[in-house]
Amino acid sequence: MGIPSAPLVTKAFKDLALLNAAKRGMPHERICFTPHPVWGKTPEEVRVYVEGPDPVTGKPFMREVVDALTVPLSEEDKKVGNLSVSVGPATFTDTADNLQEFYLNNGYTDFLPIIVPTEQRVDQMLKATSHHPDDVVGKMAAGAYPAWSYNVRQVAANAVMAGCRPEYFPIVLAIASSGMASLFSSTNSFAFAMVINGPIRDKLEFNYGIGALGPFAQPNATIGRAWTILSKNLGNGGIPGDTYLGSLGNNLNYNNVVIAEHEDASPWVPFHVQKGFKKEENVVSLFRGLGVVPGQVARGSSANENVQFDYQMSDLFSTFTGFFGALIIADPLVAARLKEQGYDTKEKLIDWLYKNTRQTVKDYKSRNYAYLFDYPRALRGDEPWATWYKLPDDAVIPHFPRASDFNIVVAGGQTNAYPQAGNLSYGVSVSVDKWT
Amino acid sequence: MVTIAFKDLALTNAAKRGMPRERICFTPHPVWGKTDEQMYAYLEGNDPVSGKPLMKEVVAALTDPLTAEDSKSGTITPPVGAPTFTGTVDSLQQQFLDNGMTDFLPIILPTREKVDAMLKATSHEPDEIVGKMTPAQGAFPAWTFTVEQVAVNAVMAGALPDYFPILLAIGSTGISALFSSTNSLVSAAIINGPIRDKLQMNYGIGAMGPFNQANATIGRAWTLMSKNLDGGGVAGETYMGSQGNIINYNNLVIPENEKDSPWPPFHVQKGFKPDENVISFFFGFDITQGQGGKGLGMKPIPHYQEAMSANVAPFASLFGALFIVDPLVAHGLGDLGFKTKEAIADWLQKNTTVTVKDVKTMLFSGLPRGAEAANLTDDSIIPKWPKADAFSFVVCGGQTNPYHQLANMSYRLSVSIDKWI
Amino acid sequence: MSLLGMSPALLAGTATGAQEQKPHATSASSSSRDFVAGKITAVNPKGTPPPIQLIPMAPRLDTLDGKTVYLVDTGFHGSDVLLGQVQAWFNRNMPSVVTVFRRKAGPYMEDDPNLWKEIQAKGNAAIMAVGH
Amino acid sequence: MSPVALAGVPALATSDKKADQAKKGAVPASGSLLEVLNPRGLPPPITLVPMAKRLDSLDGKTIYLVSDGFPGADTFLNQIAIWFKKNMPSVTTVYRLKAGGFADDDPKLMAEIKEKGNAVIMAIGH
Repeated sequence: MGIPSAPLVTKAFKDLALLNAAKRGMPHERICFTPHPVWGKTPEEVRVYVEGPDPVTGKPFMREVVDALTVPLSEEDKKVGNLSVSVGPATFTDTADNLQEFYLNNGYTDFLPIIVPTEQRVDQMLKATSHHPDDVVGKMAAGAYPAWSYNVRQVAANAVMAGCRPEYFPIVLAIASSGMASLFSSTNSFAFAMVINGPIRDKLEFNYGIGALGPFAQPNATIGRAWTILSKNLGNGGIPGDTYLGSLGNNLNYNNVVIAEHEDASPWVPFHVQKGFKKEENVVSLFRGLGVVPGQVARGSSANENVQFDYQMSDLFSTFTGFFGALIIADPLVAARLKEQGYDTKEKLIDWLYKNTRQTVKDYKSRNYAYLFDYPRALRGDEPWATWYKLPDDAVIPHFPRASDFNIVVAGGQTNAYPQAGNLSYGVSVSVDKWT
Repeated sequence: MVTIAFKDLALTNAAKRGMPRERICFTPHPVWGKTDEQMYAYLEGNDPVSGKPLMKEVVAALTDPLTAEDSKSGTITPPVGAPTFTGTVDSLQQQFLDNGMTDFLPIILPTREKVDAMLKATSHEPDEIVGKMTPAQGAFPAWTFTVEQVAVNAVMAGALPDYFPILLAIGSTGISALFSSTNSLVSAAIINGPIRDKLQMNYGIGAMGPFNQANATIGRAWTLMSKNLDGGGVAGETYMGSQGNIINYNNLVIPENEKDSPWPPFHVQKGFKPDENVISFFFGFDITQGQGGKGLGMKPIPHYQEAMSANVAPFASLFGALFIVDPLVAHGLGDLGFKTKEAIADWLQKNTTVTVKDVKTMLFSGLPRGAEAANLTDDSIIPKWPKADAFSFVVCGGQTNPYHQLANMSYRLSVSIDKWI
Repeated sequence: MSLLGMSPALLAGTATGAQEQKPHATSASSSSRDFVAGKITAVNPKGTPPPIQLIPMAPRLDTLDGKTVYLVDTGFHGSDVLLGQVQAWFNRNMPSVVTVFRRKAGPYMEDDPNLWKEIQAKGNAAIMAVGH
Repeated sequence: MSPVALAGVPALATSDKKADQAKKGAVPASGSLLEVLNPRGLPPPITLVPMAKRLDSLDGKTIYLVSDGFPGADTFLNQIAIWFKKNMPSVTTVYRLKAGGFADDDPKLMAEIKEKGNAVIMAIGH
């Protein structure tokens, strides 16, 4: 801005704030710290913070704020130029056991065993794509820092580590090319999901039947895991306290939710076709949000012939945040029943869900994410939030801002008519074929 | 008569229970949600497995004379393969994967040397029987397993020898992390006591994520044990969850953040001493995050209790509600007047209500029985759970945000880890 | 950089230039490699971080007396309460300072160019509250 | 059914195509042989149960239709009762819901069937 500024940061974010300032080129930024948290404190409690010392330096907080704006800059503070950052040598040499330990201790892994990415194994992986090992694949910023870039060889090393077979490599490249990380710097513990479509599901023997989301098939397991490992190594993510801040963490971050759509058993158009791809194209679609929950417990699920899957899903979604969308993962039995009920297209079901999943303005405003994300958009005049914030408390509004916040995929082994649903938003679909 | 979805299960189960030639007749799947007319059409049609008229087959099953094979008695012992395998690093990695002995992710190969190092971390003999496990009580016979067999799985998961007593404690309970049901259920383990710090477990930022070797490998070893020690986790046979669950890879391993919690630790609530090392088990439907709920955005103080009550609306009362709360939430609840776990559990039990009409539409929720039930009408409002002990609380997290997560899970039991050192 | 005790390697997110911690023997010839005792060579899985461009800090004011200080709420919970107390502190202790409270429009991760323009035009300094 | 399948081991041989591919792609570093331990537990022996003697005919017999409690089983068995009424009217059908969870035994019901019934049709699945 060119005018002096003083950032006030709560102590929980000390390391983050210092590192972030440094990584963004201002290593001497004058940051003033208050005790953590300020959320949930009364004005009287916060006044004690303001009158008290900075918990990092021990100096009076407000004197520090004034000093930050008025003490003249040193020569160091005024410096311009470039700092280059090292990630170590291109290869490491040691015994297999020592390398296994070395990769783990250096934070290159998810703390589970890897296949050590020897040059030979990486070369095998590289043979599965026509792209040159030095081609730049993309850029990724898993933390709140400038993005890192990476080439085909670097992606291959991560794919080997995750346990991927070379045939899986084009999917991993497609994911990497999206620049979307599966670890995200937020105090929320976000979760990520991918939907796989096209003939590659059968070619690679993805599991979209019994136990589709569980530990029962190599492509589902290793491709999901590769996304997290590459988000750490290529996107600089996943360092707790620095590039990862989720207070509680999320078990889904190990392998991410990998959903190969059961296209043959679905009465509906496959997901990638909805997104404009041809049926025979191989496509990976990425999602982000809070997590996945079972649907068979909600209202409408009762054990009679009138199981109301539409009503059941709507009930489930009432506990979701509308900030993220709703991804329905329907067992083929659920999809077939919904079709019998008259939902012969995904769009018809989405339309019903959008219109019938509703909330009062009062409930909406009491949601944390409404204040955090939607209210500032309303301030800017973005719709529908600007209108929603002008409505009276007892007005009834849709739970999700747009019908396009709903997505539906079909997966499962038809042992029971149960759906799952993710509080997840669609991000992007990427062609896998481009990376073969 | 079995619906075709359970064909493999029914055939192998009959065989495993000693009747390999049982005459099973199959109908199309599902029968749930079909009309009378649709079902009668099934009966008039063919068995989808044999292609023969279904009811003719039913009658024949009851009336065709038995063959000598059908009448056989005696015992057979199912083989589990050689005690050791020999190969190259790559071929063994592949062999374990192809034989269904992994979670389809890379393992540490369990060499004699590595297994012996694991065995040194316990005073128990390698051939001591640790326990019995089955993918589902009643449905499959339980297998037994030794200390050494647990050690082999521990090595495979990437666990360090220091973690081994925890894995033995898990094994001793016989709880499978891959319970077979058409529901895709999940398991959780709460770790308490000084061992959390000794093993440098992560109960701070990212506690439940991929950021710590002990958290990651202990959870993963549980799943490998659940596959290898009881023949579980074979999709379509000993695992029937229609959609599966991603939590089953590493399970929920939650070391409690005892030092930042204003409440007594979980194991102390269960009668253990603070310095004892204890693992406590939960089981049920999945886990979700609570910060999207109503009430958390209230100014200036978040109404944690209202958010929690709203969060559990779609939960099944068959299982309880396990809240994993950041220390900031625990302190925040204290500011709101909920000084103990019991106080918040009590409030939630009284204020989380449903109508009888709604309960009737929920597959895994039940209505009160006995005298209480007599005066209820569809419009009656009742507590979702009849007792406050349905609610459990564990403190975990790095205090970057006052958030909680919640699981539709029930407490099962707590066992001592120290016994297995 | 040294003030913060940060090495460029740390900034890259690696624990340290790890090969310094543990000496690694040079690569053995592939024909003599033995799995248990022998050495193998493995590829570094890290991506390529961009160089960091140093940004000079804006010149400081001689004094805040009579100046206009913008208090910017980034939208995290509690920031408004904190800045309210900062404003109260100025009123009590440095009454000549004019404070202007603004909530940044758009979610916290997005810029608000209109507000930055306003501060540049009308303000002398800014205090931003980040965190909650 | 081979006993191998009973142990839940799909195949203990490594002759399938993936293993061959793995061998081809094996790196020199992993050329030497390694011996590793089997992670499997000890399954109990299976005691063979001889099947009960079959009936000569269902005519005039009583058949218990037993629901294990899964959703849909009751409606389904009702249709079976209707089928017998239409097609084999001399058969008496008796519908019973097994007490307890689906995995639990119901000894009382089993005793009743032994005493009063000639055959059983159980519906499993949903």
